[in-house]
Amino acid sequence: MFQKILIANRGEIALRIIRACRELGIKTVSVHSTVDENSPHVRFSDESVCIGPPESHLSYLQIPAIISAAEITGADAIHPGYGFLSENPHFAEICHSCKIKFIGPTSENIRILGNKAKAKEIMKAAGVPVIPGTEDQLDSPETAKKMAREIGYPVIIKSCFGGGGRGMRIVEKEEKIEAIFSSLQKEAFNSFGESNLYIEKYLQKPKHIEFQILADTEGNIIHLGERDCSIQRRHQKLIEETPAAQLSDSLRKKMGEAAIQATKAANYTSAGTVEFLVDSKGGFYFIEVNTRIQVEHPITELVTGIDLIKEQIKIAAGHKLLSGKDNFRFEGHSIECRINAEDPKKFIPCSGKITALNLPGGPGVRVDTAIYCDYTVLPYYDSLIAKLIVHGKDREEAIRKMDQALHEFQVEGIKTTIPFHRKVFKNKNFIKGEFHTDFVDSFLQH
Amino acid sequence: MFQKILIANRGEIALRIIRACRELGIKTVSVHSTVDENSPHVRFSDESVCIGPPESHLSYLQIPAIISAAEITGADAIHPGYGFLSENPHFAEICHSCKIKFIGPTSENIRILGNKAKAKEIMKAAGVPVIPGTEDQLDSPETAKKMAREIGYPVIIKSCFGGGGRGMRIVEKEEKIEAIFSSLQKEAFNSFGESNLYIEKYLQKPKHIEFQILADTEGNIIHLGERDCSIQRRHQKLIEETPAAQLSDSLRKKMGEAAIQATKAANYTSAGTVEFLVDSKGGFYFIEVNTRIQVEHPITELVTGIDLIKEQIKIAAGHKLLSGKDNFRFEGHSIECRINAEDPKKFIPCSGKITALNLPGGPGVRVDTAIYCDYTVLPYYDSLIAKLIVHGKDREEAIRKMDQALHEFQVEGIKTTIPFHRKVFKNKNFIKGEFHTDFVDSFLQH
Amino acid sequence: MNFKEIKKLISIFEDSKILSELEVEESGFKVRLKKSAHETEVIQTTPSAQPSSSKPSHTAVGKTEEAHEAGMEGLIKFESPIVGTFYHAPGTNKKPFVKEGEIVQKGQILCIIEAMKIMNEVEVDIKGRIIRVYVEDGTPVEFGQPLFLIEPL
Amino acid sequence: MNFKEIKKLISIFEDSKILSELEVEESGFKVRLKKSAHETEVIQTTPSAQPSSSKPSHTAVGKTEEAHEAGMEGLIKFESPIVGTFYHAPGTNKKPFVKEGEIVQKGQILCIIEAMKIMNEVEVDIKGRIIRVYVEDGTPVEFGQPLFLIEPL
Repeated sequence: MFQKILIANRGEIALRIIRACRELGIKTVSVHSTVDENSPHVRFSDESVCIGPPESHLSYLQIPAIISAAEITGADAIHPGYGFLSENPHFAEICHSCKIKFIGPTSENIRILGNKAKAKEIMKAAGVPVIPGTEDQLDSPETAKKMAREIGYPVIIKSCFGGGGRGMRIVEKEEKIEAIFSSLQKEAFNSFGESNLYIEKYLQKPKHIEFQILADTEGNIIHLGERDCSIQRRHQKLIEETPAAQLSDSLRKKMGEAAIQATKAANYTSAGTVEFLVDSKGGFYFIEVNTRIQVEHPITELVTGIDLIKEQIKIAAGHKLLSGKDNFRFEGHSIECRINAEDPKKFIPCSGKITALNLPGGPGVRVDTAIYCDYTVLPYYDSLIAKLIVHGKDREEAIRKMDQALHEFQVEGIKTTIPFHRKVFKNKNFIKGEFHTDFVDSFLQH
Repeated sequence: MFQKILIANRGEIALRIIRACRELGIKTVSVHSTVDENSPHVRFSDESVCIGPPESHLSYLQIPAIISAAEITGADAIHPGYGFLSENPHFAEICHSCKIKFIGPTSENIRILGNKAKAKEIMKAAGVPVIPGTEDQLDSPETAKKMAREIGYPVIIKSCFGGGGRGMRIVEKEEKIEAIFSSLQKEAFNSFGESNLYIEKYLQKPKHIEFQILADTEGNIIHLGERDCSIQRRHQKLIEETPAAQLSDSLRKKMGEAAIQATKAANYTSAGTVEFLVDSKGGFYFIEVNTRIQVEHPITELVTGIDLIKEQIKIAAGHKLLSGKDNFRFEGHSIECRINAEDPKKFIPCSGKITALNLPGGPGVRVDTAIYCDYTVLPYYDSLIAKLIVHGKDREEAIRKMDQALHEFQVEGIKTTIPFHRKVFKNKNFIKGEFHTDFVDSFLQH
Repeated sequence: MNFKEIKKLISIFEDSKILSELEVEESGFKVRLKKSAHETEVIQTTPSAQPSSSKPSHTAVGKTEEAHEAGMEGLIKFESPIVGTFYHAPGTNKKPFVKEGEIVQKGQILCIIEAMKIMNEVEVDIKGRIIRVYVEDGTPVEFGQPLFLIEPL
Repeated sequence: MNFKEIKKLISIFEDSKILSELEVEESGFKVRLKKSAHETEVIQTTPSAQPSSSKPSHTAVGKTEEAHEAGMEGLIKFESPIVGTFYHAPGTNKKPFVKEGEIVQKGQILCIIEAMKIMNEVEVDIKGRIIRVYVEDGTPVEFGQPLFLIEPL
């Protein structure tokens, strides 16, 4: 097992990883920018290294600074968390060449699965259903038009290197292809340094369902059930739950098998997520593999009883997955709300000092956060300030628990998305489990 | 099911009951003294009634004010929590005569089991092992001496109406009986209005182990496993865990059966606790039945998956116990630390304003509390400000989780028992599970 | 004196309504704090004179509290001594115990509060004029809830 | 009182709506803070005023920060621009790049910081005298850690 892990992240996920390391008896090194000097991830780690100024690209994204920090502290592994460098194949490669274990998949895994078109190709070859669309990159708006005619409108054009809702656009009519194509190309180049695009059928009213995968280096693969992430705004997930509300057992079984098939086809190791869209007729289509721990991993932990971060670390250390007492089960229902420091109507990030705070608690309530009263939410980083996760006997109990926990969750001094969540948990369609990826857009209009 | 429950309590347990009611779809009425006007239990209940000035005996112990509050708000049941009126048979009786359901056992149950000598008599008759001692009240120091000679020193002399460590004294030698007898008689009269005493064999190095019982009105009784409450100071529990660290499965089984036997013998309904002392030779002796929900109930909840407060409410409403989906299991290990606003060395209660607060969180960590940053701990009430509860796969993981959670739990402005707990969780004997009720005394001396 | 202590000193100084300057000197160590003229003025305005001599003591059953709202100087709020249901008259269709404008004597019954089926007569402990009745007949009242506004005479 | 504490003190002073002056003196060390009448000019700064024209801009590789400790007026702290291991000399048994008391020219190499097996030469961006070397040869340094105290010339 590792002696000392450097955590190349901040906020709640850094704290989450510190907690897992502590339980495993592993020392922790946190890294921080100058403004994060007094943050919880710094306070609660065994050592800490300042790696740069506030701006992410000069600190948390600064590969040499992070590798150096690992070297001067003698860390033998790096956990990247999510975001920042977690899906950067170059970083994984450098870690490897510096003989520091990158806790995640291989750089090859990240590189191939990070290319959406390439990933789709692999899955198609492995017999995993994919959304009809181009296998190759689009070379021109003309090819896009030709493909769109074959597939049928609406279609969606995406950047090969996009993700998290960025670098994609829905096209309803042929006459709009030209303009969207070129603007998307520019946007993709500016955001990801690559302008490659591809096209797909756009599914209407789909559910976004992902499967949590664990794969060890010995080739053992299991899935720990699905997560319904359909409650999203501009492709940013806001609420996740497991099990999915309206998914038949037979479809769940088929999709779980496809997820394992996908993992095998990609020769993947570590914790990962296979994402699907499910249409109203029970058709399901592979979208992508997320090669990192997900923000929403806690709901799977509560339902299965598995600590995913610990499992991820153990797999990286060469352990067989779920060795020892780590049996899993599927028990009850779990839901997560992402509490963002954002205006609850327009979702504009908002920074500032938290002047009053009441965190919810009690049975079946878990809060993953690195905020406290008097903490200042900084404008440099992600707006996620807390994850509120509940676990109940069934979906109804989980919803009531979340409703109460949201009621108790009080933050003053900054705007948060709590009022948005409170409304969702009183919405009839949500309560009935009748929702698709368009839920938030139509919900916000009313 | 009840429409509206009045909660005759304050602090974390009042909030705990509100949470359970919310999940059951029951409206809540809180009661509060003038100084508790802005407390969480008031903020998070549906209605609230001010029942008196700060002093408990003029507010939270004021039966007419509480009954009146239930009447003017139309509450059809009262949950007494723990402490205050929870074990007052007179209060349970008045509730009954006012046609308000008292959520707990019958007043008869409380009255009989509240009399320690009487309870022992019943248990002895039912074949539940009891500690050798008097069956009747002691009439004089002479009888005490005679009994002590029969039983063998050391003995313990207790008030029939004492509890929670008050009204009891260990006697090592015959020549001390006289003085202790009369001082205890006075003390008992001043504290409980009754001076009746009884005598028992004093067990050396015993473990204090209690069983959680649920009994419905149809005569169904189950136990939900034991809790080891041996870590106590002056008979005040500080740390509790389940399962007990060094209890053989065969002894556990025998004790569980005895607990059910005891419950049956007392004709008991509702949630309750049967307490035993276990000596080093595996002998176990009934001490008492606690006729209320216990402070330490959450550890049983985490291990069994049962919401004890909800179960208690449902039983009071006449439901069959564990109806519906409420199956239970015994999974993992759970520990609770009572965080008191007390000096961690001398355990002197300390009131004041909390100027900074960081609550622990993450997987397997539960915090039951009604404090927040800027909350003022009042001198009028119990010093318990939070319960920190963890759940791990096994005892080792639970200990590591608690160690980390205590590390994260930061309170400024007042003294708390957190430093005491942090030391206990680094103590070798505690970690090995080798401790008895004398642990804290000898631990504090070093 | 360490940094924390200086911080505390500042907060004590800020909170003080009386101090305008503060200086601490101790074996070569010195702290001096001064408030701005404007701020000191604001603080000095608050203790505007109010006749504290008119404060009544608590009644046997009822509780009176000085009224602090604007235009209510010198008036007394008579608060409910118990939780229950407020009755303004001894029975339905009966005349109320007191009306607004009426002068009441010390020991006179102002209302009944029913608690646990018992009718509790509530007496006033001062002589005064009833300025306002806050609560309607038959409404529930909590402990300390204002029932009457009284001008002491 | 160290630099961090002075910074905190200033921020407390700035945030306070009440304080107009603050003075801390400790064994020959003194901080005096005063708010201007208009409140636009925030701090009237520490004892002997210092020519702000002498403040250097950031170097290409290094970063300099005005020293605020007592007796360090006008001095500059040269901070580490990167995380890594500090080397005071180009190799073992070699002469150090600079010694205390030495005058350095703009662009001169002060030290090497090794990061990811790469030796990064760190240049100074001002002319000045090395007053102090804070870090020992071969020790790890983090971003922003003071390496040298320099008197600008």
